[in-house]
Formats: sequence, structure tokens, C-alpha cells
Amino acid sequence: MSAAKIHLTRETVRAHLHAMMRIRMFEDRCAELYTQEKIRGFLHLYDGEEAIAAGIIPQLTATDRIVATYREHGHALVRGVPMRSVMAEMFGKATGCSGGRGGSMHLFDAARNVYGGNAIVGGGLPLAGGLGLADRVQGSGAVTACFFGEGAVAEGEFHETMNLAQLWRVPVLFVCENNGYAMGTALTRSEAQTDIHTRAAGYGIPSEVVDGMDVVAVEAGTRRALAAIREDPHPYFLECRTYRFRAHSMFDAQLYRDKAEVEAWRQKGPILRFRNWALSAGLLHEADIAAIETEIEAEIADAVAFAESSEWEPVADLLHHVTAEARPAPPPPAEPTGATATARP
Amino acid sequence: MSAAKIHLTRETVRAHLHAMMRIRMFEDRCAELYTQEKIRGFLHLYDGEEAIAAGIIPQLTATDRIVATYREHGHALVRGVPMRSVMAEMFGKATGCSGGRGGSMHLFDAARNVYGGNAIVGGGLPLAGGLGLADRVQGSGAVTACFFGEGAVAEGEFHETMNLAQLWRVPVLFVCENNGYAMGTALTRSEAQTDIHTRAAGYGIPSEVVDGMDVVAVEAGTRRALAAIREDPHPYFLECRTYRFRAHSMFDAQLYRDKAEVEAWRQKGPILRFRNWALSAGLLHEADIAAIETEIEAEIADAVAFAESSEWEPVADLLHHVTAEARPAPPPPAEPTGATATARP
Amino acid sequence: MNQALREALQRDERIFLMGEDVGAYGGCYAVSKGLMAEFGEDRIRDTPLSESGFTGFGIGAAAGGLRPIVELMTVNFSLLALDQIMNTAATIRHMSGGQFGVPLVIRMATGAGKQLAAQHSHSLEGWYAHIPGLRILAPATLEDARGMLWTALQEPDPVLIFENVMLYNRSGPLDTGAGAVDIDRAAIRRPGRDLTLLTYGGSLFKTLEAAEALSTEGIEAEVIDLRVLRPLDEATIMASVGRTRRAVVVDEGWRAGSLSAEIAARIGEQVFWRMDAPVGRVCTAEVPIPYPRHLEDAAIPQVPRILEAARATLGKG
Amino acid sequence: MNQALREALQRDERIFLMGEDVGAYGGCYAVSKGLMAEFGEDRIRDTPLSESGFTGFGIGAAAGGLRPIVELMTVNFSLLALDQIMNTAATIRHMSGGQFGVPLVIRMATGAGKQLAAQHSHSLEGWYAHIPGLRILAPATLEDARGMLWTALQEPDPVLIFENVMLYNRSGPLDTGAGAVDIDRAAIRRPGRDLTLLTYGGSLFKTLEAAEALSTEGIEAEVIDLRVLRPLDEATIMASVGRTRRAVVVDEGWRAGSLSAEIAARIGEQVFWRMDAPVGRVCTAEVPIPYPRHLEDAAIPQVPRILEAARATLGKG
Ligand SMILES: Cc1ncc(C[n+]2csc(CCOP(=O)(O)OP(=O)(O)O)c2C)c(N)n1
Ligand SMILES: Cc1ncc(C[n+]2csc(CCOP(=O)(O)OP(=O)(O)O)c2C)c(N)n1
Ligand SMILES: [Mg+2]
Ligand SMILES: [Mg+2]
Repeated sequence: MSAAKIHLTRETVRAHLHAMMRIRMFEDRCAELYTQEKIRGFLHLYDGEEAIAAGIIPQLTATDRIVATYREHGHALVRGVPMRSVMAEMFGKATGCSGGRGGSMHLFDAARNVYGGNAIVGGGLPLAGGLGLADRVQGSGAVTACFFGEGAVAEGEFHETMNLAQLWRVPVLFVCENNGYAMGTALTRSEAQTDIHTRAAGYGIPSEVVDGMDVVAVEAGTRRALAAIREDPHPYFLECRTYRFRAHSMFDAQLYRDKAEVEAWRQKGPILRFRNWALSAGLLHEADIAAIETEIEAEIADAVAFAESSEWEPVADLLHHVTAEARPAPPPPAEPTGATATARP
Repeated sequence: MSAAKIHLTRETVRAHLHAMMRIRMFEDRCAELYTQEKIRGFLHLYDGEEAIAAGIIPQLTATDRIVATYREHGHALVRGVPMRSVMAEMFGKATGCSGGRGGSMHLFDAARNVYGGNAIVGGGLPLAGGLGLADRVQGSGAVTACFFGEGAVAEGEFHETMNLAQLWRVPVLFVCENNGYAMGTALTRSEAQTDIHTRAAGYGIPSEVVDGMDVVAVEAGTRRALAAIREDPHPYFLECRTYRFRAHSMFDAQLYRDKAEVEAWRQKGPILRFRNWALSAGLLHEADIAAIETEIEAEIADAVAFAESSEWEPVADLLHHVTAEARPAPPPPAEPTGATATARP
Repeated sequence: MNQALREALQRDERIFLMGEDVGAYGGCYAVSKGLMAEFGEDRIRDTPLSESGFTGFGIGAAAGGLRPIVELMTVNFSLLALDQIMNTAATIRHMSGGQFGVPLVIRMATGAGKQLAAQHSHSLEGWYAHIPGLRILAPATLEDARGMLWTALQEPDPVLIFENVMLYNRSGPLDTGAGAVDIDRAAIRRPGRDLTLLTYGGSLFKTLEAAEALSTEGIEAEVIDLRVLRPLDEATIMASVGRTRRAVVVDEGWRAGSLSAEIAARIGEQVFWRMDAPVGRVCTAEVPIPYPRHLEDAAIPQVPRILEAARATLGKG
Repeated sequence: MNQALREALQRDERIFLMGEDVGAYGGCYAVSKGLMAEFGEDRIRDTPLSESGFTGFGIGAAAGGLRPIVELMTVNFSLLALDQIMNTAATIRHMSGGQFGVPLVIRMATGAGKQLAAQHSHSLEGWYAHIPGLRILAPATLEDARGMLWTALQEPDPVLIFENVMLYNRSGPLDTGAGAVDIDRAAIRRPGRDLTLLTYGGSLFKTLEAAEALSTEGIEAEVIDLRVLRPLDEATIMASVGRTRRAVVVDEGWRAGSLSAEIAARIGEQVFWRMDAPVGRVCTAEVPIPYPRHLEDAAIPQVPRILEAARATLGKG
């Protein structure tokens, strides 16, 4: 634990553990619900990577923005999207945070500046850059946190975004959740240069790598990054080294890695390590942890009940949300003045 | 002149100067023909950059391949595409090196392994990578030389190609013709990191920068690169710093740069400097240069006459060359055996 | 366009223009000449060659409260940005259940006719009209080219404006009061009773010319300028075709799967029983555009082919 | 497909497969499972996430003498590679005056039906059929899925094979002698006299089911599986429609500008005078595909809507 370097109160420790356990327990339940066919489509779990969302998102302010991938349940939950509406979204119910239209891969929440939930690898990066541009131009002081996997680094959009972001000095915290695999492709098999954060540095973007299995290290890195960005708006790159304990999605036979490799990483799991450290440091007791568990269990039960009992959107609404419901009236026809001038396009 | 480092015979010196002057004089004539509306569409001149094609292409063997951009007259000429068929192509005549279909931006020549003439910035890079892959897999020993401007470096396809090229160790010489401007956009306004060759190095690709206004320096760099590639197939990156003396294309008012800047560069022009050096070193005499000029003038006159007198392709052929003229016959219907097995897609 | 851009930039400070060479160079077709000096580098923003990236930045900036005008220079390069356009701009409103919109205008030049050959002569505006969530505009007149921009900038959703390259050659008298125009309706550019010629963009003036020629033969063609390719103004189309009972669509897209097909299909669906002849189509031949003038001309719609198709529809082939 | 790939790799050593997760992962839909172990990493080549890049490498490798099969995983990601597909693969033969060809096969999954929502459910095969220079295949049966690959690999020009995601669920008896099939002709999957139902890919089995249901009402529908979306087999289509005089196209593309429009337009052009009713269309609603099952089902063609359209065409709506 890099906790030594940061002053951790009992409250902070509890909050970190709670955030991570809440994601884990929520997703464990999602996996069950997937087997029961309550949740459908693709389901990508964050199992093993919880320290990243938990270490970063609580440092953001309400006006900051978030762009994430299809592996974003954790981000939505930590950001404060109510578990009820996340769960209802996974069920596809009208009460979901995206009205049920998006499902697991497309969690959105305008009130909390959550801009998805993007299922095109790399697709969220330019979006985040543009949000940052809006903030820079408007002088809003807000920061956009953009999460993506290391697989996205090979995409052209990564490159174009890094260059533009630095050229235009946009206040975006780029967070690479490097879990070593893009589906079944190990990083060494997809990147000529595997030290991801050096790639960002190549564009002149300040960048650092942190242990993504250590919530405190992630938090510390984030503090440095946010302080720098808030002082003088610019992009910042944080590579978080992590590991995904489960399959890529629910359709993955995991032919590409050994059980032993997974087991070894599990021992370094962000929840396990942090919990044991907190216990041994006397900052938390078994009873605290049990209480957290009970609390989360109740929240999950409530969320599932809510999702179950929520309504489906009527089929008659099928064509909603393609374009805005309201459009401005067409402009009144201009009054010809009679006078003309030569025009060119 | 970096000539000191290389042993230059009188023949070599003459050949270099001839190659560069041939491009320059050919293109000067093209500019005139454009004004006369014999050549249409876009016309991008290589004026000022001749040392690059002249320094690199003569080092290639007949089985090596070339991929270039819309600014490729020089490359085609140095590669040995007959001036007649280049000029006829610019006229759009059926005798052109692309049958008249391509025009100035799309010079092709299968016999000389010239794969265009690509008018999509960055579009030729993956093509070159794939040609290199074919050579690697087939063990052909050939090298593909891929030319592109520094503007292409910002494109996603640059990034994807560099990564794949290094990952798969393809024998491609990537030549960045860095003339400081992409249309009207100066490099400093388009790249966060303006030292282009360091970008390639970021992918682990051996890279170097040479003075692209010095044909001998370009040649020397090319020799090193080709020797390395032929010894052990892999990508190599050569940044040639150069300058374009004329407008981007014939539709460019050049609002983005001073006349003085252009003038200063002209003094460093590849032909001017090399010629003066060769004269002062006594390797060539004024009479030699006059002879070269006379020879090229005759060649150009012949090429123009050829293009003028060539036929237009008949309109009835409009739909030619969309797909191949000959296709294999459809396979005979399989004889059912009667026996079946369970199949999955 | 230059004037339209200037006025938009003056009227709303959230508006800015971004794209390759819109600033220092003055725009590939001189459309934004002088604007950088006037509005500064932040509002006339030169971009690197990164079509996907800067289009995505435009999408994000729109979602973040600005009103960007992204210039993709030409439709030929827009393919590089198609993922951002289809999978983000056109889709985010839906995926978010209506929470986020992308009030973005994307402008680009389109069309053949300048001997720019196979990679620089696409006419894909009709193809883009396949994508739900987008509004697709194709101004054919100076008035529309100028007036559509401001209206498009008021839209809550992405609007793509395709400006035919041949339009940049036109200049002519324009009422000094010319201003914003609607972006909902097709326009009847010439009334007629014998058949309806439907077209847009670069083919409008050819079609009008054909209509004049037909008139000398005693055939009065109604000419409809579609103006908006998505959503199509079916009311105007069907009212005209239902009346004239004959129609020819003139469309610079490659024939197979062009917008002309959609129009023919809808005419079939909606006014089949009134039609006296099948819908005729004059489109671009199914070939990448060749460089030589005579082959380019042969590939794209021209007056003689429009005349032929019109006569054929009237049984006068 | 797995067997088809294996056989191709055995028969021609220039052939190799490349794409995201085709190797170690075994293919997104397990299509290439086991092949990397059998043929090695050079011939089953895992790529990074670089759709444009590796498609372009495939184009170059094809031009350089190999016979690559590029797998783009799904059509949704193919947008990232569109520039390479349209501006290089489909165009280089033309630009070079016929000197260079790109004998490349690009495979990808397409279609909705798995609740993958708006960014993962596109059906763009009909849209791709707009592009000259490409051959577009849409196998609907196991036999075609297996047999088209080898034939496609013999082509001198790029062939795109769109495999509907729902096809991956099917398994069934296949003749052990099943082999290469033609990639030129549409197939009559069910003969009939009263109307023609035209479809392809993921909608074939729904259409056949509808035809069975119509049969119980005394309506005998002919069902045509287009198989090849570009170039269309007009002879088979027109012969059937000319005979039945009524047609409905079932197409999973978004309605506006879908392949169904092109088919309706050509039927109009070629057999208008024989038609007893307008061509009906059953397409996907103009909405990005929603996640919930009931909305997804409502968006894409289903048996009841096919029945309705068929009856309407017969005046029995
Ligand atoms: C452009 C694109 N290509 C391919 C896919 C299919 N795909 C989904 S996730 C994934 C792997 C992404 O890996 P990474 O970026 O490392 O994120 P992780 O899943 O490990 O969190 C792939 C190939 C996609 N969604 N988008
Ligand atoms: C993808 C793409 N975007 C834009 C253009 C328009 N365009 C043609 S050349 C050019 C500048 C390219 O500059 P650079 O790569 O430096 O090459 P140079 O012209 O200087 O040789 C631009 C923007 C294009 N052809 N392709
Ligand atoms: Mg990963
Ligand atoms: Mg340049």
C-alpha cells in the first residue's frame, strides 16, 4: 500500500473499500442476472479494476465530466448514478439511466455529466477531447476524465486525440486502464511499444504510470494530475496497470491465458489487499466490513427489485430519441429588399 | 554538401543532377501546360524537393516497390516510368501510365512496381505496409519505399501503420518528405511534437533525419537504411527536411507564408546547391550542364508531342477497369454425397 | 458562404469553425478567407490532418455547450470520420435515452466535375442520407448555400451540409436581404404539368436547362430541388408526382443504392396507382470517376441524358 | 466457416487470416477456433485494434501477391476502415487503368437481434453495395456461409462477405460433399406463383417462415435469397417478379436508402408494366437499434410484418 504517503482517515478508508466492494458485489449480482437472462447483450465486468474508478472519480467535482467505455458500471456507480437506475438500465427498463435504450454498454447520466458508455474502442477519446475544448473555451474550470483500455492505444483515434489534445491544451485526464489484454490479445502482441504512458509523453503530454490495483496510489496520481490541470488547463495521462479477473465478456472461453496467471493476480486484487491492509493497520475491523457488506446487499436487493418492477417502454415509442422532440420553428422567409449584390459561395 | 563522406564519381554527380533537373524542367513545363488547360484537375509540384526522389529511388532494385502521394511526378520519373507515358497521363490520354484514368495524382506502373499516386493523405501508408508484409512472408527480399508528407503524420493511419509495421517487421522504408507545410498549415500548428523522426522512434522503428535539400545526404541515409533492411527485414524511417518552393497546388494563394521565407529557402535549393558545388569541385563544367539541359528539353518536347498526339480513350470504354475483365468461372456445383454431418458456421 | 460564416460568428459567440486549412490558408475553396484575421485562431481553428479526431472534437464540443461548424474539406475525406459521425454524433441521443444531443454542423464539398479523379470526386450525400439521426442538406443555389447555415446552427441535432464543388464557381445577384432559409422543405424551382424532374445540388442547373429545352418541345417539366435529403419532404414530392404522373430523378450518386432509388421506391409506395410510367433515373455510372474530361462528363448526369430519360418517361424515347 | 477457413488455408498457402482476436481468442464468434494452433501465427494473424491499418495491410498484401482474408469482426467497426475500402481497395484497379487489382476477401459479422444496442447492431451490407469495384455477399445458409469463401478467394477483386450474427446460432445437417458455391446468382429458396418475397442474410428464415404461413392461407409466395448484393442478379429477380407480378423486399437495413429501395427502383424500371401492385418493403425502422428485446424486435423485420406486407400487396391488407 502506498498509503503511507497519504494521510488516510478511517472515513476515507471506509469510503474507498465501500466504493470498491459496491462495484464488485453489484457486478457479481449482474453476472447472476445475466445467467438468468434478466440482463442481455454484452456484459463486461470490471472485476479486478475497481481501484481505478474508486481512486479517481471521487476526486472530481460535480461539474467535471466523465467519458467511459462499455466496461463502465463501476464508473457510473462511483459517480453517483443511483444503483437503481443503473440496474434498471441493465434490464432495459424505461426507468434506467439511459431510459433503457442503452443497456450495460451505454450508461449515461446528464445530471452527473456521465457521457457514456461507448462501445466503439477508442470512440470516446475524441468526444472527451471535444468536451475539454468546450470547457477550455468557456473557461468553465471543469475537467473531463476519459477512461479507456490499453487496446484503444493502437487505434488511429488515440493518436489523433493525443495530438489535438496537446495542441489545443484541453483539460482532459486520459486514464488508460491497462489490464494487459484486449479481448484475447495480450499487450505485447498488439503494441510495438508496450510502455503505454511513454506513448502519451511522445506527444508532450505529462504522463505517469500508477499501480492500478492500489486505490491509494491511483488516488495520489489523480490528485497530482488534477492539481496540474486545474492550475493550467492541459491534458494529462495516467496509465493504471491493472488486471481483469474475469472473462472479457460473458462469451469468452479465455483460451488465451492460464488459470495460474489469473490466480496470481487475484492475490494482488485491489479489494483483498486494501481490506487486509486496513484491517492490519487497525483502520477497519471485521465488523465494519460486515456492515459495509450488509449495506451494499440491501442496496443491491433494492435495485434489483426496482428494476424488476419497473415498466418496459411502450413499443409505440420506438422512434423516440432519434432526433430531439422539439425543434426550433423554421425561420420566417426573409423579406426581399429588391436590391441585389453579387454573391459568391 | 555532405559529399565529402561519399565517394562521388563524375558519373554519379551527373546522374544526380540530371535526375533533379529532369524533374524540375518537366514540372515547369507541366505548370505551363496547366495554364494552357492541357493538364487539368489538381497539379502538385515537387519544386524544391527533387533531392529526395533523386537520392532514394536510384538505390532501389527492380523488384523493390514504390508508394507515393499526389506529389509524385518526380518519383515516377526517377523510377524510370517513361516521360512520354507520364506526360500522356497528365493529359488524360489512353497512352498514359495509368491509361489516362488517373491523371497527375495517380501515376501507376505495374512493370516498375509503382503503386501510385495516392490522393488521400496517409492512405498509402497501410498499402505500403501490406506490400511489405507480402514481401516478408514470401521472402522476396524486396523493399517498399513509401513517400508521404509531414501532414500525414497527424492521421490515425500513420499511427496504425507504424505500430503494425514494427510489430510485423515489414521491410518498408518510410520516407517523410517534411516540407514544413500541409497545404497552408505549418508543422508547428499541426503537431504537438514537431520532431517527426522521434515519432517513429516512439514505435521502436529505427529512424533518422537527413537534409532533404542535399541529394548526397539523402543518398547516404538511404544506403544505411536499405542495408539495414536488407540484412534483417524491418521498417526504417527517414525524415527528409525540405521545402516546397511553389504553391501547394495550382489553387493556392499562399497567404500563409512570406515571400522572403520562400526566397531564403530557394537559396538552399537542391539543384542550385548541388550544381554550384559540382562546378566548384570541378566535377562538372558549364558545358556538361548545358548538355543535360538540352537532353532534357528534347525529352520533354518529345513527351509533349507524344501526349498531344495520343488518342483519348473511347467513351464506350467508360465502365472498364472497375473490376477485372476476366473472372474465374463459377465452381461446378458440388455433387451431394447424400451423407450429412452437423455443421456450424 | 463566406458572408454566412461571418454573420454566424458575429451573432453567436458559441459558434466557431474548425477544419483543415480553414484559417491561414483561407479555406480550400476560399470560403473562409479573411475570417481568421477577423475572429482569431480560437474561432477559426485550423486542424491537423485528423478527420476522425477533429470531427469527434467537434461532437464533444457541441455536447459541451459550443456550436461548432466542422469543415471536412471534401466528402472524400469524410470517410475517415464516418465512425464518429454514425456511431457517436448520430447515435448518442438515442443511446442516452434523449439526454445528450449533438448540435453540430458539418460542412463539406461534394461532387465531381473538376477532373479530380477517383479519390476526389465522390457524391455521397445521398448515401449519408441513410443514417438515422442526421439531417442532410444539399444547397444548390447561392441563396440556400448562404441561408441554410444559420438555420442549421439552430438545430439540436447534427446537420451535414454538402456543398457541390460546382457551386463554388457560381456567382450572381443575391438579394441584399437574403437570410436564413428553412431546412425542411423541397422547393419547386420550375412549375410544370407534364412530368416531375427531381434533383438537388450540382444537378439542379443541368436539370433546369433540360426543362427549358423540353419546353421548346412542348413538354412542361416541373423541377423540384430536394434541398433536404434527409428527411425527405415527401409531401412536396408526392403532390407534384401525383399531379404530373411521371417522374425522373437526377442524382449525381452512383446509380445502385443512390438516393434516386429511395425516391423511386417511395413514389411506388405512395402514388403507384397514379403513375403513368415507371420512375426514370439519371445517375452517375457505376465507375470511380475517371480523370479525363470526356469520361468524367460521360460518367455523371448531363443535360442530354436528362432529356432522354424525360422523353422516355413520356413514351417519346 | 471454421471448416471453410481450414480448407482454404490447406489448399493455398498464399491464403492467411488476419483480424482482431482471430488467433489466441479463437474468433469473436469462435469461427477461427483452433486454427492458430494448426497453422501458426503467421497465417492466423492477430491484429491490434487498428481497423483502418490492418485492412490497408490486407489490401497491400493482396496487391503484393498474397490472398488475405481480413476479418473486421463486425460491420460496426468497419466504418473505421471505410476509407481504405472505398478509396483504395475499390478504386486502385480503376486509378491504375487496370494494372493493379486487390484480390482480397473481407469478412464481417452484421445485423441485429442479440440486444447489442445502437453501436453494435448495424446492418450495412446493403449500404456497402453502393460502392463500384466491390462484390458484396450475404450468405444466409450454412452451405453458403461455408461455400462462398473459397469462391470469393478466387476473385481478382475485393469481395466483402457479411455474415449475419444470427447465422452463428444455426447448426444443422450439411452434405459432407458441400463445397464451393457460385457467387453470382440469387437462389430461389421456395418456388411460388402469387408473389415474390426478396430477401437475404438474417431475414431469409423469417421470410421462409412467413411464406409457409401464407401458404396455409392459400397464398404461394416465391422466396428469393439474393445471396449477392452487388452486383444484383437481375435476371433471377425480374424473371420471378415478372411472373408473380407482385413483390415484397425484406431487408434488415434502415429503410431509407436501403437495398430494398434499389430493388424496388429496378423492378419499376424493368417490369413496371407487368406489376399488379407497388413493391412492398419490410425494413428496419429508422432508429439506432435499442437495447431492450421488445424494442429491438419491433425495429427489425419480423414474420408478422412480412405477412402484413405480403397481404397488402395482394390487396388483402
Ligand atoms: C473499434 C472497435 N473494434 C473492435 C471492437 C471489439 N472489441 C470490444 S472490446 C475489445 C477489446 C478492447 O480492449 P481494451 O481496450 O484493452 O479494453 P478492455 O476490454 O480490456 O477493458 C474489442 C476488440 C470494438 N468494440 N470497437
Ligand atoms: C485524408 C485527406 N485529408 C485532406 C486532404 C486534402 N489535402 C491534400 S494535400 C493536403 C496537405 C498534405 O500535406 P503534407 O502531407 O505535408 O504533404 P505535402 O502536400 O506538403 O507534400 C491536404 C490537407 C486529403 N487529400 N486527404
Ligand atoms: Mg484491456
Ligand atoms: Mg508537407
